[in-house]
Amino acid sequence: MRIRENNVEQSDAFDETGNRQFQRIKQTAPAFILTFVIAIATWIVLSGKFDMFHMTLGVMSCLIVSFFSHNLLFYNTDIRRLPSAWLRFLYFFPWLIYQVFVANIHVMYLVFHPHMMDLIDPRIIQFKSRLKHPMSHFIFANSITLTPGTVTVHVSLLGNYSVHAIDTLSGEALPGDMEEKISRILDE
Amino acid sequence: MTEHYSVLLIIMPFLSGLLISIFGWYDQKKCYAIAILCLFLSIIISISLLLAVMQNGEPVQYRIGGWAPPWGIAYHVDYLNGIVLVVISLTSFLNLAGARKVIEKEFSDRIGAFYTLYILFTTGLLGMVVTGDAFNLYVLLEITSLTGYALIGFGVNRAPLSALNYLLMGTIGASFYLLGVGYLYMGTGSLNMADIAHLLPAIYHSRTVMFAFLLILCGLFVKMALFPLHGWLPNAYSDAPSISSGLIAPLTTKVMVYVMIRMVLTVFTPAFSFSFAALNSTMVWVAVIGILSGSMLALFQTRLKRMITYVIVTEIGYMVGGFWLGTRDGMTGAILHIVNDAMMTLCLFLSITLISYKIKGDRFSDFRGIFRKMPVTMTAFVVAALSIIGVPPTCGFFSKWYLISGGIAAGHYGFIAALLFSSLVNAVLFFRVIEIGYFEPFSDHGANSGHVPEVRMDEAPVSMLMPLMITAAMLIVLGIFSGDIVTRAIQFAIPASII
Amino acid sequence: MDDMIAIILSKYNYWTVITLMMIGLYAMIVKNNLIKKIIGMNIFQTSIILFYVSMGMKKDATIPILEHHPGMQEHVYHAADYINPLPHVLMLTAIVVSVATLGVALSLALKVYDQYGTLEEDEINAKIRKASVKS
Amino acid sequence: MDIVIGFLLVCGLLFFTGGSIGILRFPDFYSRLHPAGKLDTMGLLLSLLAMAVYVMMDFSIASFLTGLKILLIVVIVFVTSPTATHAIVDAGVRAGLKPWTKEGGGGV
Amino acid sequence: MKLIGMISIFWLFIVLVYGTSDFSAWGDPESPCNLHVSNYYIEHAMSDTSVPNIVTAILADYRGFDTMFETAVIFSAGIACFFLLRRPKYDAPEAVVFRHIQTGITLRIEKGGRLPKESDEFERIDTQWVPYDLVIQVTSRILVPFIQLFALYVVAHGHHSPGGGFQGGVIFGAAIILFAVSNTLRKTTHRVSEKRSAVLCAIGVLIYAGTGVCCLLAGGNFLDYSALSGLLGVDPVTARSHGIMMVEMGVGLAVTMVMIWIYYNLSSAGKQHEGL
Amino acid sequence: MDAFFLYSSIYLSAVMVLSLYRAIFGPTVLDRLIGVNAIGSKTTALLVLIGLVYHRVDMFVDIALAYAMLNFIAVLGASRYFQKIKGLYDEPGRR
Amino acid sequence: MEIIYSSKPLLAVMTSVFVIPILLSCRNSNIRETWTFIAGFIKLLIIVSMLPVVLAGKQPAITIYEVLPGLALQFRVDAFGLLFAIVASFLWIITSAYSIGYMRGLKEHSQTRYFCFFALSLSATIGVAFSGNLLTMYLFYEMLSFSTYPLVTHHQDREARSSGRMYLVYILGPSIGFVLPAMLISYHMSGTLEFAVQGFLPDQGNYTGLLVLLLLFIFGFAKAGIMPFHSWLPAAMVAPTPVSALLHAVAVVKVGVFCVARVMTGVFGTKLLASFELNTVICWIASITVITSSLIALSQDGLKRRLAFSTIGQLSYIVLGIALLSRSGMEGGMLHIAMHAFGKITLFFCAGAIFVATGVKNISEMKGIGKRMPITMAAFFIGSLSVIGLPPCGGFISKWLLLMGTVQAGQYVMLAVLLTSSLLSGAYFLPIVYNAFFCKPGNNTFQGGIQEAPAWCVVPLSVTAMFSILLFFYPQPFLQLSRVAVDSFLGGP
Amino acid sequence: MIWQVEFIILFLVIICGIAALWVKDLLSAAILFGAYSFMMCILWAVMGAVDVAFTEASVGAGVSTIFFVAAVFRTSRRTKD
Repeated sequence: MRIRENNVEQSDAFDETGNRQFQRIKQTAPAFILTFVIAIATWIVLSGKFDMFHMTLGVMSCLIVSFFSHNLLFYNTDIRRLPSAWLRFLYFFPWLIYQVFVANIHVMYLVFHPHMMDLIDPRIIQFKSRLKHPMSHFIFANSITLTPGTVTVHVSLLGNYSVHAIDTLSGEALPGDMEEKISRILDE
Repeated sequence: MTEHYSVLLIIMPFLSGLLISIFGWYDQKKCYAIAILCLFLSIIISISLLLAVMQNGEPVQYRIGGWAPPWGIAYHVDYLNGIVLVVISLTSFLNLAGARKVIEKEFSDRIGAFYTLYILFTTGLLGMVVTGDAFNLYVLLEITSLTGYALIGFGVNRAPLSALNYLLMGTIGASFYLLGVGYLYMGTGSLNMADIAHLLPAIYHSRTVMFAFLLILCGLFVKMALFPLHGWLPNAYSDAPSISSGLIAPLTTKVMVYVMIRMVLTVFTPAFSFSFAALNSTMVWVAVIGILSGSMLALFQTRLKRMITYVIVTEIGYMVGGFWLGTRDGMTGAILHIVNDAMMTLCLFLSITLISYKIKGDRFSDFRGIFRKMPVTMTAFVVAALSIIGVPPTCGFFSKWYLISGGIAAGHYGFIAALLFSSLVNAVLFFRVIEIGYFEPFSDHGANSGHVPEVRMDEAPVSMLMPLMITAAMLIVLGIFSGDIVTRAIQFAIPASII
Repeated sequence: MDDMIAIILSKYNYWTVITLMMIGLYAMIVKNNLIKKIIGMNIFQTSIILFYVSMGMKKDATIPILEHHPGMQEHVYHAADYINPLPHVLMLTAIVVSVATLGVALSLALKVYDQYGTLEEDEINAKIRKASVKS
Repeated sequence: MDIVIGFLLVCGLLFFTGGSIGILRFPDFYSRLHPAGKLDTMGLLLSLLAMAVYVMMDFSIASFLTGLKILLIVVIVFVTSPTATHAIVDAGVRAGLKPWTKEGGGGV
Repeated sequence: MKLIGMISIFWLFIVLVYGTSDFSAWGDPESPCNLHVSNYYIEHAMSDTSVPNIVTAILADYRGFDTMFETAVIFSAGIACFFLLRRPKYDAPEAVVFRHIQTGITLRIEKGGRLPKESDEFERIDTQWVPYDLVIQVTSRILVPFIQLFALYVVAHGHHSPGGGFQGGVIFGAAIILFAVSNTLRKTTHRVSEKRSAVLCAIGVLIYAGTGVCCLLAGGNFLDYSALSGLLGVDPVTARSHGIMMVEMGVGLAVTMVMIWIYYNLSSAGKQHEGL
Repeated sequence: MDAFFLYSSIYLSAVMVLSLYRAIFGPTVLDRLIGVNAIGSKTTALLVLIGLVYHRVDMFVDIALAYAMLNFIAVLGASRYFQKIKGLYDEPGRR
Repeated sequence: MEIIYSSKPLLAVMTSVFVIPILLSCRNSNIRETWTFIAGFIKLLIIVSMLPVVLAGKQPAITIYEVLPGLALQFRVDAFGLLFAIVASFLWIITSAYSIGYMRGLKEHSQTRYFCFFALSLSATIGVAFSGNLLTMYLFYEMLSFSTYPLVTHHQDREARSSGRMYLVYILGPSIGFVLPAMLISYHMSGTLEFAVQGFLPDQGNYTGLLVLLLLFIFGFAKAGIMPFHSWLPAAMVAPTPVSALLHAVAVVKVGVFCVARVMTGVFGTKLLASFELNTVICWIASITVITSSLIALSQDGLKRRLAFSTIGQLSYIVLGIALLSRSGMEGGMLHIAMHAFGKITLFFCAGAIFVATGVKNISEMKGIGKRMPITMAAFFIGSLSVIGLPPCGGFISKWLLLMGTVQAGQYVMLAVLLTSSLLSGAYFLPIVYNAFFCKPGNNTFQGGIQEAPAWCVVPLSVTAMFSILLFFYPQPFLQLSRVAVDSFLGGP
Repeated sequence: MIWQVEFIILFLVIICGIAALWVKDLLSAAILFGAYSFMMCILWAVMGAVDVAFTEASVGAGVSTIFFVAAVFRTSRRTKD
């Protein structure tokens, strides 16, 4: 089963010198620890058992997860700025929920309206956002999907959005208020 | 360690299969050594198990996990499966022993995977035979099947398609078996074979038991390719790589026949199977039809491997029919034929492996002058052919002897006629091949001076010839010692209630 | 009439099992497309799983995880309170087997497609016939 | 408290119903995504919230954690659902589905 | 064919329905299958193994042998897929396409050109153009660790709640498959290479079988975990519980890796070059 | 409260029929995908409801959680198909 | 009947098997053939050494191995078997000599294979002769069938192929289809297969069942050439002449007849046959074969074919003689095995010699050949006299006894049949001799000096011719053996 | 056990199964087969077989659908029946 890899071979960590490895550890350590903390918190919620045996298992599991995916959860992220970003996100969240609720009422209204076909006027609108960070793009796109009458169709790397709007009214509001708030979260 | 033999028999190949799959990624050379070593050990273990059974006169029991049988899974080795165990490990070993070069040629980039599949296949078969738990049997059956599909699917031509068909049919069969076990469980609440047999007499009249019986038989028939359900077999076996079909063809169907015997004799007990369900004569007639049509279909084939697959279908008819005759001789014949047929088929497929190592194609016309090219191989082939035809002193004769005498005892002359007919057809079939190999290329001119263009002798390497010759010799040795096999082992495998 | 209803109510589960089984079997026998056959195979296997699970069903019983409180070690468990766990165990195995079979079946189907460029059985057979005529 | 739970659950079911009917009624694939993406998420949110509250009512650590777990489902759904919607709509665009418009008709 | 199929199926249906007539009613607690063996399990599982989840107790202990072979089945499925599909030698692609992630510019490098190192800046993309979908990638990045954690939780808590090695393993595998689906197969194989997955799944099964062999060596029967009590320094019942845990871990590892392995081979038709 | 949960679960499973209609008769594959996604979210709720009816919700929550996660993966995988293969209907000649 | 343990029968059977590896490994043809001779002589010596023992009324026997419970591979030498074995092994040596001449003369291919299978079939023949039970007999019978197949098809051309096919179908078909079930049925009826003096079948039984069983046996041993199953014999004439001599005069056909006779005496027993009058049925079948085959022989032009049909008729004499169940008849039948063997082998040798020397196969082309090959044709004359049954040849004695037997049994129809057939055989043999010596060849083919076949050919045929005459004057060993055998079969003098 | 729910789901399961086989597009068939698995999962949860339901949820909803899609992706979506 000796498989000849046709892929472009990557130079793995093996041929790096010890020093560079140390550098790498230093770079990844905060992400690792943070992932571990989050994982432990989640574990406690999931597990609900606090005896020695299960906690040991939990720590082991969390180590495995952090080992495997510390560079997934925090990718290209400045970790020092994270806590404040989360706080601001918490501030943003109720507003989002409210928007979602409004959006749902709106769609419910459409759904149960006997002359629904007259009310809707679907179209795809496009605009450019000034957001930069992938995370904020992600939050923005998902928020658009959840809020009134709009679904994100595509987000390009440079911030070009195309959005499907169910009627003209909901499309007009974009990018608008929400972009402001999101950019404030991640401090851009 | 001796008391753990029955479980070691399964665990040792299993572990070595896993080890092979790991070694396959690092050092391919070790794979063959491990595989052959573990198969050899399993021969030793299975023989010593059989001897232990013979010495003690009672089954060897083993409790896995230390749980008593109805709660846990128990292993159970008695005369019947002792014999089959030896056959399986021997066949598997002989087939692999000389095949290293073929394997390296055919599976050059996946040798480790091949050996792993091979060993796991054998493990599954051994486990199926040795287990005393109806559901455990299903799991092991699936291991066997899955590895078998893979081994077949890597063949030539339409092998993937055949393997897929086999997979579908095999799944139907296994699922029917599973459903039947479910019915049994519903009726009795147990999965252990002995326990079921103990609980069953109280509910013989129930339709649930009857349907369980029918479903299990149905599933097994699909798996063993009894005639109307044989559709998957010829394609699958003939398209498979010859080394795989050399493993699968001798063993799968025979082990399924064993499972049928085990189910009917041990689980449902003869009392139910032969008098309550009263399927005997129906089953024998089905077998008769199977024998006849298998032989007829074999006549129309123009490829050797395909022809042999139909012969296998016929042989299944022998065993099923002989078993369902319900007489002692018939059952003896069926069980003896499991042993003999495995060896015969192995010998045929081994010689085909050797032939295909040297000659491309397996149409009859490709075999011209093969007697001069590979005399030793063809001698073994002829021995196997004679054995399948049923010529003494090869082993095929003796099982046929018992089968026919079972038929006489049961007064079932249709079965006898079918057996004889198929023997004749087998003679025609094999002599057709032998004729081509022997006569052609023949010279039409100068009949007496007989100048046959000389074909250079070109035998397969000795390492491959050795197992073949051992197998061919086994055919004769088994034949001569079949009396011993019957008196020392098989007759104890059949319950005393059957006359 | 009441008897009929009683019978239906006590057996409808099994009848569904048989219906599903027949659907799967029909697909495996009749359908022309290999992937469809594989789907049929999976339906067939699930129906058997359903059979086992409904077999182990008990009225007024709870799931087979013991209500276990660390304080009371010497609690006696009544079998009637818990659904029969054995069929579940068996069916876990069966599901695993079915997913394994699915994997192998799909890879075989891939190989077939690689060879013939189609998944329809009749087209494949036609191609095989054409190839055998040619040679 | 029961009333609150009941109300939340009924609301959730209502949203679910709306989602299902919306999927049926809307004219094309893109507009169907609106109820599917929003109403189902909302329905799930509300009904799971109701259940979480119900579970947390007789308070113990175990039940509290169970409630949290239910809420964890909500969180996960909140992350995945818009993404799934987005993925589907993206697939639709790439597959070449023309959106239905009032003027041009079109769509499927 | 259709008609014949329909008729025979219908006939079989009638026969099988007739066969159900002797069944005990659905949900009947007094039916034979609910009385004989299973009652023993329900009543003794706790005292025998101290595992409240009876299903886990039966699965890994009473019928642990079944489960070992169940793992073997899934392992052999992985091997079978590899054996059937893997095509290590295929024609090298004409050109290799790279994308500069920040700008989205694609670079096409013909045969023989110098390849940039794959990094945060450059990403190799498939011959068929793969969109860089920001939303999906970020979601998967967020989700994958949690799914993995959940999978491990499921493995670890098989004793007390539904789940166990197999379910956890599948979920863990699914997490990695999610990563592969949202990113590229190539990126995934850099994290979990094929060789690693193959070897690990064999090791997973070996853990299971090895536990059994340990029991054998410790003087008990095969898979009789209580024989390990001396080794672990606990009483036999707890030893059984720990034995079950070990076994579940083995199953989890094996199943995870097999799922990944099968996915690799299926989604790339054995080339493991570009996936779904 | 039990009865309430029971009826809610019955209602929810009835509502599923509507989504199933879209899943079966949806003109395009993506419509089916929407339908199945909707079924998935309802199933998640239904599982927890069943847990409540059984009074063992802590056991069922795990399933629901796993369900929510894996449903996403399935939908993502199915939609991923279209990101690589263009065209709503089958494109010949791809291996 | 005293049974003594002796390993001689086994040795006799195995001698030629042991020699096969030596033959296979020998590259030099002289060494190879020397080994053949040595083996043949050793075998003959072993067999002859049992003669006094058997004549003293003892039976050397050996049980090799019990293959099935109650059924052993077993050898037992009785007078009948020994008679046959002596004839076979003796003639074998001569045939070997002849075949050396023949094969070398024609420069045949694959001579090693030829000698190997030659030896193998000799073993099988002796095995049949010495077998102590039906199973052993069946085993060696089948072994003989398969080992003669390569001999029959030695030429490997299309004709050989088709006749080889025919040979197999006719031999193998009935043996599997008829003998095997018959054997099993009789095993089921009596629980043993060991030949007994008065048969091992139980005395009671219904007529139809026994008749069917008997017919199964008789037609099953198709090597005996009873009429519907005779066609393989003429077809097998494509074989090299030594082989056909062996096939048609000694081994194969005689094995068939021997088996039939064994079945009649050892399985059924004379009493059972007589009590159900089953022998009459056989008599009729045999007599039909006798007459028909003689008539067919008249119309054949190919010399070997004519000989073949003659053989079919002569074989039925033996069956007929034994089926008469009268003392002289049985003696005559048994003796005829030997007498006919010597006569017929001479004839075949002559045919082969003619072919080697001149390449002629048909009788019509043989006019005047006597002048050119006097020794051969003289031997031919002696041989035909023996086969017709005229003095001073061995054939006369056996035929005389046969005629006596019919009178003793009161079967006058059979007497007529025998006489008619003798006349007919005179009619198809004597013209050949007449033509050979007294006619002028049509187109001057055989003018010129004497050109006999090589000495390796001529010497054996003269030896057999001499023996034919010698047996008229000194039939003692065979006559005594047949007397002993008949004594035991009929239960004392 | 909640037989009312179960009754409805059994019905849906059959419909899903038939639909998965009836639909003339393999990708749709794969998706509908996913739906079939969802239904089965509920069914088992309703019947109290939590472990089986869990397994089905993880296998049927996640892995096996992905496998199907991958297989369809590597072959073709076309089907005649």
